[in-house]
Amino acid sequence: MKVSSRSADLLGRLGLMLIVYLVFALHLPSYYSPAGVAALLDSAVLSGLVALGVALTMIAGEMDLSVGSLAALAGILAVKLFPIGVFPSIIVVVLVCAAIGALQGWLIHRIGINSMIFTVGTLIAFRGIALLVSGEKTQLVPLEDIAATDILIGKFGIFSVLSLALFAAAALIFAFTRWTLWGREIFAIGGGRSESRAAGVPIRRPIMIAFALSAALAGLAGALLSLKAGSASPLSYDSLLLEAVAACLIGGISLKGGKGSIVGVLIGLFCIRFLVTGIAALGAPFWAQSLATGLLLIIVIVAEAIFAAAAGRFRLAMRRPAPIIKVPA
Amino acid sequence: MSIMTDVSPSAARRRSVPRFVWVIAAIVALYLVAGVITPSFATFDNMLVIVRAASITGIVAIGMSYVTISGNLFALSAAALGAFLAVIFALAVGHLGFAAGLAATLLVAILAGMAQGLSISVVGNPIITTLAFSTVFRGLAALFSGNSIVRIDSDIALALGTGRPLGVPTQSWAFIALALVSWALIRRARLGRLLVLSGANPQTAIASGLNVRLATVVAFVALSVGVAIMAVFTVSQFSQAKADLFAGYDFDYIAAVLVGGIALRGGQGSPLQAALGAILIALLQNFMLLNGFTAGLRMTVVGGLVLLATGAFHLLQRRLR
Amino acid sequence: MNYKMSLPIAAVLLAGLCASPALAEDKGVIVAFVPSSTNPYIGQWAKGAQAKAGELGYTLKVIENNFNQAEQDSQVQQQLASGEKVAGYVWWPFENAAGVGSLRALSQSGAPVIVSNQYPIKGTEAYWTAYAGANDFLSGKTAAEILLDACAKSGVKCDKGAIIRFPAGVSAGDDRATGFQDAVKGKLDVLTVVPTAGFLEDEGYKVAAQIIPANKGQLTWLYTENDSLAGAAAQAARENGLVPGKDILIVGGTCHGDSKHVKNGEIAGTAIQSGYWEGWMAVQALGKFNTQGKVQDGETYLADNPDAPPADSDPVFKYNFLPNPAVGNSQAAYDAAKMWGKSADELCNF
Amino acid sequence: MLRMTNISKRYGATEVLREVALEVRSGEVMALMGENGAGKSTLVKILAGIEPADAGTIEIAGEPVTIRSPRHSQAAGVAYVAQELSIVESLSVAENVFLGDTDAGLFRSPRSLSTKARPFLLKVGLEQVDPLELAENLSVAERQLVEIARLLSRKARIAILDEPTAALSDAEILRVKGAVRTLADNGCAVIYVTHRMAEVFELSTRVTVLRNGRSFPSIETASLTVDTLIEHMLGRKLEQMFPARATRMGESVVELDQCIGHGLLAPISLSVRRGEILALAGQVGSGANAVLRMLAGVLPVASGTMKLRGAAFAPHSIADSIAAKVAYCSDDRKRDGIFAVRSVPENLSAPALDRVSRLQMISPVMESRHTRGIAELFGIDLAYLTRLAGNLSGGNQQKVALGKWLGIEPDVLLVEEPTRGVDVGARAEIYRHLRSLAERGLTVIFASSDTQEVLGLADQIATFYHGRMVRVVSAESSTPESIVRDVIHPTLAA
Repeated sequence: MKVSSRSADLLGRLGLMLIVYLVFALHLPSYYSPAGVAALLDSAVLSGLVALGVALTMIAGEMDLSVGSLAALAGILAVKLFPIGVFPSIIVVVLVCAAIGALQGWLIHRIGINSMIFTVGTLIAFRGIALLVSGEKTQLVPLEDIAATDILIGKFGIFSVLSLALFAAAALIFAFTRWTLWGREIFAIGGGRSESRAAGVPIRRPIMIAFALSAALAGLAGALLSLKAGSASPLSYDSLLLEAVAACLIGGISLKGGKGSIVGVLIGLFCIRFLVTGIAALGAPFWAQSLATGLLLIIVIVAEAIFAAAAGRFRLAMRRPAPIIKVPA
Repeated sequence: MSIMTDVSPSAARRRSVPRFVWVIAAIVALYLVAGVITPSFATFDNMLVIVRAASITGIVAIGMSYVTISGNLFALSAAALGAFLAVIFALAVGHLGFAAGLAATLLVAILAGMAQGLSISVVGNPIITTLAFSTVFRGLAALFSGNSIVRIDSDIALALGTGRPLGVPTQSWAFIALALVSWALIRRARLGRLLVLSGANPQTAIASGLNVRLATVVAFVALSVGVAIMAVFTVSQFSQAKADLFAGYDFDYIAAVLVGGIALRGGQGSPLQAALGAILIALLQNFMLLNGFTAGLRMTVVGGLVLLATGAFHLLQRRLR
Repeated sequence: MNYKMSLPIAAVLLAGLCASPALAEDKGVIVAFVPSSTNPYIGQWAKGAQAKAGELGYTLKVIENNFNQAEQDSQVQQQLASGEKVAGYVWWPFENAAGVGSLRALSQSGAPVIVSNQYPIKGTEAYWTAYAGANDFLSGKTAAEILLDACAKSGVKCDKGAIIRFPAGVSAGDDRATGFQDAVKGKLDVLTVVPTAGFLEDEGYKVAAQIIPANKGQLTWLYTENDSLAGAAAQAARENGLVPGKDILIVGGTCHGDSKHVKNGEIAGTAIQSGYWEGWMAVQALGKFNTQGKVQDGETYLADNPDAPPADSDPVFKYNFLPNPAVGNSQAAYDAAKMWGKSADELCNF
Repeated sequence: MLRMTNISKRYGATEVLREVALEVRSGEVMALMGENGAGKSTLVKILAGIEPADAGTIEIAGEPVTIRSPRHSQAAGVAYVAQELSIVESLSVAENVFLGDTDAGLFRSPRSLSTKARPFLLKVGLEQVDPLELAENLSVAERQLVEIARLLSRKARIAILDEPTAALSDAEILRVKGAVRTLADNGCAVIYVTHRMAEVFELSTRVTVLRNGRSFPSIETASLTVDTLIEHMLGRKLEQMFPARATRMGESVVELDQCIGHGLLAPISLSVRRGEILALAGQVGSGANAVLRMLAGVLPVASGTMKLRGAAFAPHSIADSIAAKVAYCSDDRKRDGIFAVRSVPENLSAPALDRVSRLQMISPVMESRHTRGIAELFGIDLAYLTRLAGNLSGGNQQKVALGKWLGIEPDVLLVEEPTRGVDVGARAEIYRHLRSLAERGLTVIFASSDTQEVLGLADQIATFYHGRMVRVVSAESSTPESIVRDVIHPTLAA
């Protein structure tokens, strides 16, 4: 019965996404042409990959704010490593980022510090390191070698290599969180830290895994996008966090941890992409995009909080045992 | 189970080394070291320069400290709100004159603070909520400014923005005065006490009949007023406002609060610490600037300092618990 | 979240959409990709482009990305996918180098592509029709000339000085600094190049207020990459007991800020760099190409005629640069200064 | 199977366990008995790896083991059902059954987990529950049974059940008993902590009694009667720590008429007079606390009416009850009793900020007078006034948590477990102060599971068992045995 109510929740979100889609599809032919859909999918890759990682840390009851800076750093590293080849470079960068994330998770667990506080520090520091590593200059793939990166813009119907990477990552994360012990542990510690500990869940492992995956995905996003563009700027991706977080929240990842699904993240992601892309494509000024994104997010989280509070009261009322009027012996 | 949190007397005594002493010690140490390395650093003039550099960030950091002390971590909307309020101030001064402009700005600031405070008391996650609000404020700033520079022509504003009574810039006077007033308010005002207690333990506060929701709203109104003061000073100094003002400043404010050692679990610390944190960072920035550190290195060092300070203060606190 | 919630959200969205204007078509649509009109210079650019497009009978659609190259790339794809027939594209990348892929995609659509504001990267010539916009090297060079001129005139000894530049990693800042340094090589001594954290007064002040007292007695000149920063630097200098224009010469070189510092002589002089005309000329170049059908090799600086804008019948070159007419630092000079029929006041104080 | 020797543990200045020994054989059910605060929970938490022991050794199957975390404990073959639930609400029932179980394999699908979980759910009588259901939709009793299912799913050599039946109904208790028997029959050593006599006699083979943090050699259950067991638990302590009873009482102040709220199964009617101290005696889950919470405005009154000073009283929040001069002190001092990181004076003035401030500013003079007044009334050492509340001993923290309410000059003081985690000396002081306040006209209602305290402090005693009020008796006519009988085994009451 609860399974169906969970899917009802997802259906509601899907409905919201479709409404946003339809509203813009009425005005924009590119919303239903194959090339347009492909472009929409491509536009979701960057924030989508990052949102998957942010979702994991949020599910674990933590929060990784450093993803934007890390993606920028990853982009710089990927372009610097370009001479070893496109895919080796991506793999090395993702591994390095995963290691950084694991270390971050380990420290957060070891010190026992609030991860939002800790990652504010790393958010500043990673950006600084990106500037340092790049010598404060945009890093370029040599123009004569740029053809090597064409492999990243290959197309298969409405899918490109990049959007396939997004969906592959989403599928893997989905499988990981649903069907593996380690993935379920992330849900467990987010839903009840002390309960999980008492039940024997090793808290450190899921925290490290969540942060390692979050960093790896941010690294993958930064590396892919930078190599595709053939250049990386140390200042890029600073508004990434907002969109990733918005995708998670609209997709139903709970701010309190333990709840949410990867399918929801994808729904939230496209909801926000349809909105942002649509408003920009209509030629509306920036403030319209900004206001629409912010208001949508505020409405969603406030409504969700109110709804959750009401549901909690309802459950409490239901749980109250029926009074048995009987004078005890 | 029974809960005993007795602490050995020696620990209780160590507890009495307040955190701001550590920050002051760090400021003095850095000042001395930097003075030895860079002779031009340890001059009275440069000290004034550092306080001036700390002022604008510090004014907002003081407001941010209210948020932290009330148990709401911090806000990511201060910079965007600053741009919005700057535009509002410039528009209102242009149409209504300085006094009315100031009043209108404060009014909008208070409303913005209330909206955020109420939302946060419902949602419960201040960081995400203010992240969403920041895009709204930035959008409103662009909308109201019509994407152009809003200029003002007000002698009072100019005097406020560029005056130097007794050789010290008005911004620094305001910074110092605000730090002291905020400190007094936190210590002595009833609302200040409400804020502290709500941050120290919201459950106990509710059980004691205190209005924790009000505390959150008050904290965000205080932050918004700090932001308004910053916006008014900045607009006055340069006689203009733009929608892209203060972009990227949020982390400066937060860094000041963190480096000042205000406990993030709330209920401890004072606005003075945020002020000291702002001065420490300004000192460090000044030293690095004068020694030609690159921007990347400067940012890395500040990030490292934030990590070091939060980690160290956190461990210090945990050991004492 | 539940179904009920979706309804009000949808209502809000619909209301927003209904307000958006329907696009009228006549000579065709020009699509311009720009970072964000939150920046007033870009706002001016859009106004100028809009004006010229209207005059030529085009409809202009401006797509903003909020300083996010990845976003701009996806907007380009989206635009291309719409299958819309356009009269041409105007391309102002946020990250010049990173945008090359999108530029190439635009060029493959067959419509003419005019690059504006960001000097194109060498080797990408095949991807764009013409460049029409400012020249940041020129801007730095003009600033250097104004400064050297002021040094000669004022009799102030000019040797050591500092450059306050745009944030680290911003390419326009690199170009202006290079242009300036090339022009003063052997004539002036650059003590330090300090990047700010932003483009506006408050950031300029923050840096200048620390640099000036630290190098007191040494600094004889300051180059800040625009007049916003220069005005703030002048303020900082005055607060440190230096009289700008006498004890220290400050030059910004692009009139983008508060003109009072130029008018009262605090800034050694400026040059009109007009966002309005830059947008205007980008659209004009596109219009020229559409009527003339060809581009001439080489580069040209459009004539800085004070009274009339360049004619639509002029040929379009591969590189068309916006002139940067210098303006003297007095009220009279400022009042007299005009470019293409608009006064300096109109063009610089937006 | 299990041998724990010389286990000691202290929290700060308070010794909770002192050289405790416990021995359990395979296939037996060892009942662990003792009054609240005797140290039972601490002992089993040490074994489960949730709390570290200060000293002592643990041997399992003859081999010494080190247990520092729940993981160690699990690895050693110990499974634990906690008094506080360890069910993660956002996971499914099946996942909760296998939570923390690494033997179930790295890969798991909801389907396979649910198939695997079903037999265990069946054993605890949860056959009607869908294993894929989220745990948040389960009742408290069902969650408790899921925990027991988890315990069954582990191939444990030693099983600990810490008051597993506190929140369960009789039918559910039957299932738990069945599950415990299965465990023991399969050769598991079971440690069963409970307050319910019936379960002890039905299930256990032996009983180990803890008293004031010390253990006594185990006794064969067969050789015990209810009376002798109660005697063992209470010991022969005749402490002169209680003040004299009320000399005079006024009119009725608080009246409950057929009130029912969450946690109560039958309506409650009570009347308490001015200057009276009423004890609500009962174990965890007995419903005694529910009465206090209804009066404090924390728990809504589902039906029935309450009266305060003769007028209808229906508080909706704590602020309402404070305004009506009713003060409430919960049993979780750390959570909502004190501001650990703030100073003692700030704690003491928290509920009465109006009384220490003028024109919205707090007056240090008034605050100092206020706090000194309370300190004197409640015997708080003036030297502590400069300390942080969190740095005080448990006893002094409790004095602060209680004493702060004097600032609002309450008519009624509601206290849950007034001396939980408080050492003996401070206890006597707290009793004395409560009594002297009652003499001045304060009405005190406290809930307690400590028989001595109930008997020594109260004028009237209302006993609670399993969501129902058993009876109201005067303290003078009661004995420890009669009270214990009422709260843990009312059917045997004479």
